Amino acid sequence: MRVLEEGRGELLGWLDPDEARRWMAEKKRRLPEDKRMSLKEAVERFTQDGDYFALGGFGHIRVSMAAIYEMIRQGRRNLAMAAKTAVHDVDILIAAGVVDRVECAYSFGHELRGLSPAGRRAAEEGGVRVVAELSNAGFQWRFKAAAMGLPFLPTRVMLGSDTLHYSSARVVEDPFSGKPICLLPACYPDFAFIHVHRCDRYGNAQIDGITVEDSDLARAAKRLIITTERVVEEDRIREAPDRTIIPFYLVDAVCEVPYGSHPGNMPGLYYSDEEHMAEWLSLSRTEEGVKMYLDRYVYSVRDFSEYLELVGGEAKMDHLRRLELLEEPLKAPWARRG
Amino acid sequence: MRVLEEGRGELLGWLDPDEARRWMAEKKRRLPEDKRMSLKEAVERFTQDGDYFALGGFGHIRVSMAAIYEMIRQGRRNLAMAAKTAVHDVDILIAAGVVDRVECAYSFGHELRGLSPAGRRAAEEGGVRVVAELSNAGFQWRFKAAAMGLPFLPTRVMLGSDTLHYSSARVVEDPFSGKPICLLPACYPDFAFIHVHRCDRYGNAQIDGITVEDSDLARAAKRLIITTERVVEEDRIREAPDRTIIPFYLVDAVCEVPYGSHPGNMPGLYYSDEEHMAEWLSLSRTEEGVKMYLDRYVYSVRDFSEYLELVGGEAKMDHLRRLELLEEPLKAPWARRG
Amino acid sequence: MMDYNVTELMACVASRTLEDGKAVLVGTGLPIVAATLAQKLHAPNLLIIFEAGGIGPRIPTIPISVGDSRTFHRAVMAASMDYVMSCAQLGLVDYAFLGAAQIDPYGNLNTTVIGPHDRPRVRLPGSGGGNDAGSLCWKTIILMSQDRRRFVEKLDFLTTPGYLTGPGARERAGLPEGTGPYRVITQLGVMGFDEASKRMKLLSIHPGFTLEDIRENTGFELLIREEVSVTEPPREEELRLLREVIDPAGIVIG
Amino acid sequence: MMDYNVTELMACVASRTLEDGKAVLVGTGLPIVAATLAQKLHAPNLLIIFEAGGIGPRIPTIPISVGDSRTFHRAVMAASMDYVMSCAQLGLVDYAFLGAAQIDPYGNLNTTVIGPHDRPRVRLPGSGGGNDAGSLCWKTIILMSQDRRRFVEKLDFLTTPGYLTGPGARERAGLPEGTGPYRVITQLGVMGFDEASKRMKLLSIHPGFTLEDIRENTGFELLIREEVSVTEPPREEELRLLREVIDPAGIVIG
Repeated sequence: MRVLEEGRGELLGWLDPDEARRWMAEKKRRLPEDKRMSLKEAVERFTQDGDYFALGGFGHIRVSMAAIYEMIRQGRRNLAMAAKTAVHDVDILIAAGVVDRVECAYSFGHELRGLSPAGRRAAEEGGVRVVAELSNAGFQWRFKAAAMGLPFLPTRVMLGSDTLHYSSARVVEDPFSGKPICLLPACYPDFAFIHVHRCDRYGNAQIDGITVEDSDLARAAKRLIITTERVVEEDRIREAPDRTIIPFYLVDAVCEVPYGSHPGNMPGLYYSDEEHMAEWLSLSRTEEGVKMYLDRYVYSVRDFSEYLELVGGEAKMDHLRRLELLEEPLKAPWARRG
Repeated sequence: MRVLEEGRGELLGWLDPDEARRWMAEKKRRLPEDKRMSLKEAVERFTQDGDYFALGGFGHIRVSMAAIYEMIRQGRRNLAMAAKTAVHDVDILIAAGVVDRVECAYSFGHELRGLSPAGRRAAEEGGVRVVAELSNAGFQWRFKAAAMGLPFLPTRVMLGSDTLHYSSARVVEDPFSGKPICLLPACYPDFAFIHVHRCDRYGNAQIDGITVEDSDLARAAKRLIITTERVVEEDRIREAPDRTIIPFYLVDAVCEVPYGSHPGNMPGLYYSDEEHMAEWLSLSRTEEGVKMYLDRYVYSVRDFSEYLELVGGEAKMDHLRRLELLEEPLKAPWARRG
Repeated sequence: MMDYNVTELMACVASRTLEDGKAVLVGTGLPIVAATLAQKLHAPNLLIIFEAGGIGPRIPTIPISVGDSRTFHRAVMAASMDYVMSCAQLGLVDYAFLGAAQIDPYGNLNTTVIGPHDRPRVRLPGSGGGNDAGSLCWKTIILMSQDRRRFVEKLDFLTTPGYLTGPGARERAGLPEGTGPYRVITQLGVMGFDEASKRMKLLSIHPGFTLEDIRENTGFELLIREEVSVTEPPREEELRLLREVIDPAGIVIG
Repeated sequence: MMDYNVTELMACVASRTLEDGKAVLVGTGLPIVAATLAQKLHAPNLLIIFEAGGIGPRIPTIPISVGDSRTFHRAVMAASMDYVMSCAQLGLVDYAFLGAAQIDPYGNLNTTVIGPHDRPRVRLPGSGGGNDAGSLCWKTIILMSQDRRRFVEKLDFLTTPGYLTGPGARERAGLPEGTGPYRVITQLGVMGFDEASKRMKLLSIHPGFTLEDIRENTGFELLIREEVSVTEPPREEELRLLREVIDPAGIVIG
């Protein structure tokens, strides 16, 4: 298969499909076991310095922020991140010195809120290296290739661009159409956290609303930790099996973390906390501010429930719930009018 | 891209991805329109002699049998069928002279009920030609390649087999692992019928339970006719958009056909009608029997609702509903004990 | 000695082959009966998977089709064929059951045609999910009748790969490493495959049959394990479950 | 003359570019404001799609993220990124909005770095869904600020393909036929692309600006349509909808 072009980006997370099969056969247990544990334990057991990892959700939506704070608290180092649509997550992880390499589809930005001072400062000063570029669909399909047990998936994106030159993709001639086509190598992150609406003790997990790329990421991840708003009885899952997005045999740990996506949005349950986000965006303009934020919200608390108290507790969560249900209008501190 | 091996099967349904894009852009309207029509009209407008087609569902489950009877009634000829897990559908279509070519993953059998006399007789006597072999996953992924707008999808099935030699797939060397890999060409059937639990007048469709390959087939089909147990209000769909499997812009026609999967199973609503199936299996042992069956159940009725009366009407449908809900034990006339 | 029929014996032998905590891809008929029996005895946590999308159902009655509503009744997941086949391709499915009209010494299977492909003497259903299961699952268990027309030196059509032409051939073809046929269970005995040559090898003979019966009904040279055992016949509890609980209507076991 | 700001003008111009009954892939911010405005005026059946999975929502308030719950509120489908991107790859998405830090005469875009990639002077977010939208959707509409540092002869980094090096270059690279940049809307005017050369071409100048303003703020030679028109300013109804209905908090339009 003649290669017309080969990206120079670092090939992170790729496994020969036979190696991947061996991992899945040996490490993913088809035996249903009670996998409930504290997030502290899950981070200790399933994340290692130097790992390449990914997070479920999208941007500020349904991202396991609780896991991120816990990784910072435990002082993980030299992680490489699959920065698909990475926003507050990658920003705070870079700022805290946890992540020093990214494969980048989208980072260093906060969508409507503007650029991320901390992440961008690190990228420009060498604190974090972008070891490969990619696009959002590129990540999606790298995960899908892995989820399907394939070495690659073809795609018509990336072609003709520097995004391709700096990626790990390759261009070949499609033997059916004769046209150039981009092959995206499979991506098996060492670990992934996916935050869900509900799952049972074995890890059978359901997500409401868009699933983004989590069906594929769940199969691609070598180690998968589910954080969940609620652990429910197995029968609740079995009543609506067509709502299950992740079956138990992919899951290594189940951590019940209500509001675990805060300060992000959890569809149907709570909207993003723009006050908190604004605080970070303001503080992170300086290294001192970063330190102040981390001391206040990460190092000075033992776990996520203490953090929730700090950011406003039940009253704040009620407010975010009303915002989500459109019972209150959104006021964004960073917006131009009120 | 050096081809190590090339199947000799006929390449049915393949389109260059740019041709496929042009079709989708021009023929699939993003404008929501009321697409309700009779099944008679849908078959007249969207199926043509000589077409290559596929059916949603699986085996005897959630297959649009009503569409099949209507195609027979309208005397369609020389159709080629994507016989994925084709059972009663392909059997009766061959027997009626509608289908004369199949791309075959599974045909000529009735699963637990044994082989299909009519289809098998035709295959052995030349009444139907198998123009390509394939596997079930092979069909699934041919449809998925099309659904993704790709020329092919790679897979690790079919390798080393005569199934490959007689298919339209090709084997190349994977540029990442260096191992041989099978490329399945995209499959865009000229038309497809998919039977669903509910959809709105525009075609936004929801399916309960397993979706088999219908999410992909819906995007792959050049013309898509939805038959549905019920047409519901648009708001009913929009209340649970994460249940939508097929969005309106893929759909060419919406036909409300209650019990449209009879004599097959519609999950949650009615079980398969084994009495009727046994009647067909018995009659179809001879050409006279085939003619008798078709006269009785297809040609002598105007539409599917008349057929439903013939096969037992409300009383029969109630019985099948109770079977489905496990309120009655199944008695299969073809089973050894009673 | 208990009174039992050959289907019941095959169901019991197949059932005992399955381990607890593993995943098995099953078709309708004998496989689902065997897998359900295993769940009720030594393998309560056997994960049953159907190719059309049902994963881990609580099967209320025997499904007639691999996709009917019983195959995802109170399942952990009602997915799609893509999902299930992808999981198999990813190495997550331990066992699969297959049937066949012909088998050769390397466990290659024919379910497509008897006679030439273009004008078959007998047209069979084709691969179905057979090629997929035989390509992707770790260990395939073949359930079929044994006679000289079925156990042949050369297949009329190689639908589903066994060990192809012998050691290393699967891997050279690009098939997943470490996979292949594991057991062949017939009305006469149980066969496995020799590790070195990948040829079929007799492991045990069912009660009442002899080595001669096996040889007479095999159209190629079968390797014989030094100590061929006698298959353990169905136990009372197995037969009770089969007849009273799993298949009371005799849909499969007759 | 109405009083309006440049964001409002750009929203109105972008909105008018969209046709009814077409599908548009939108990002947050100006694109969603423009698309919503179009829905409320001339394009009630514009199908709005978000890359994270939301298809055809009834947007209750402006989403802050391309994936937040507003992007699939009472949608026709809450799908996945794979689903949406596959639909785009299949040719089902007519328009996409993109932003950029740099653009060149062929409409190629940079959203990755200013300066060298390994030690950037300014590190930008990267492709996000930009490369995907610019590769797969039929017509891309670029919304950005115009000045000599942004409208450049040569990009620091080609994140998202426009017409690459000119006629036929996209197709030679393997990109879908017939796709490419369609409009560039800035604070100064509206540009399109010359059919023969695929180079950027001035179509209209916003009220209050001159050809000289455009030239001074463009770092390459811009083709000029023979009759450059003046952009129609925002109409009263457009401004009312923007300010009172679509973005009352001024999250996007200020």
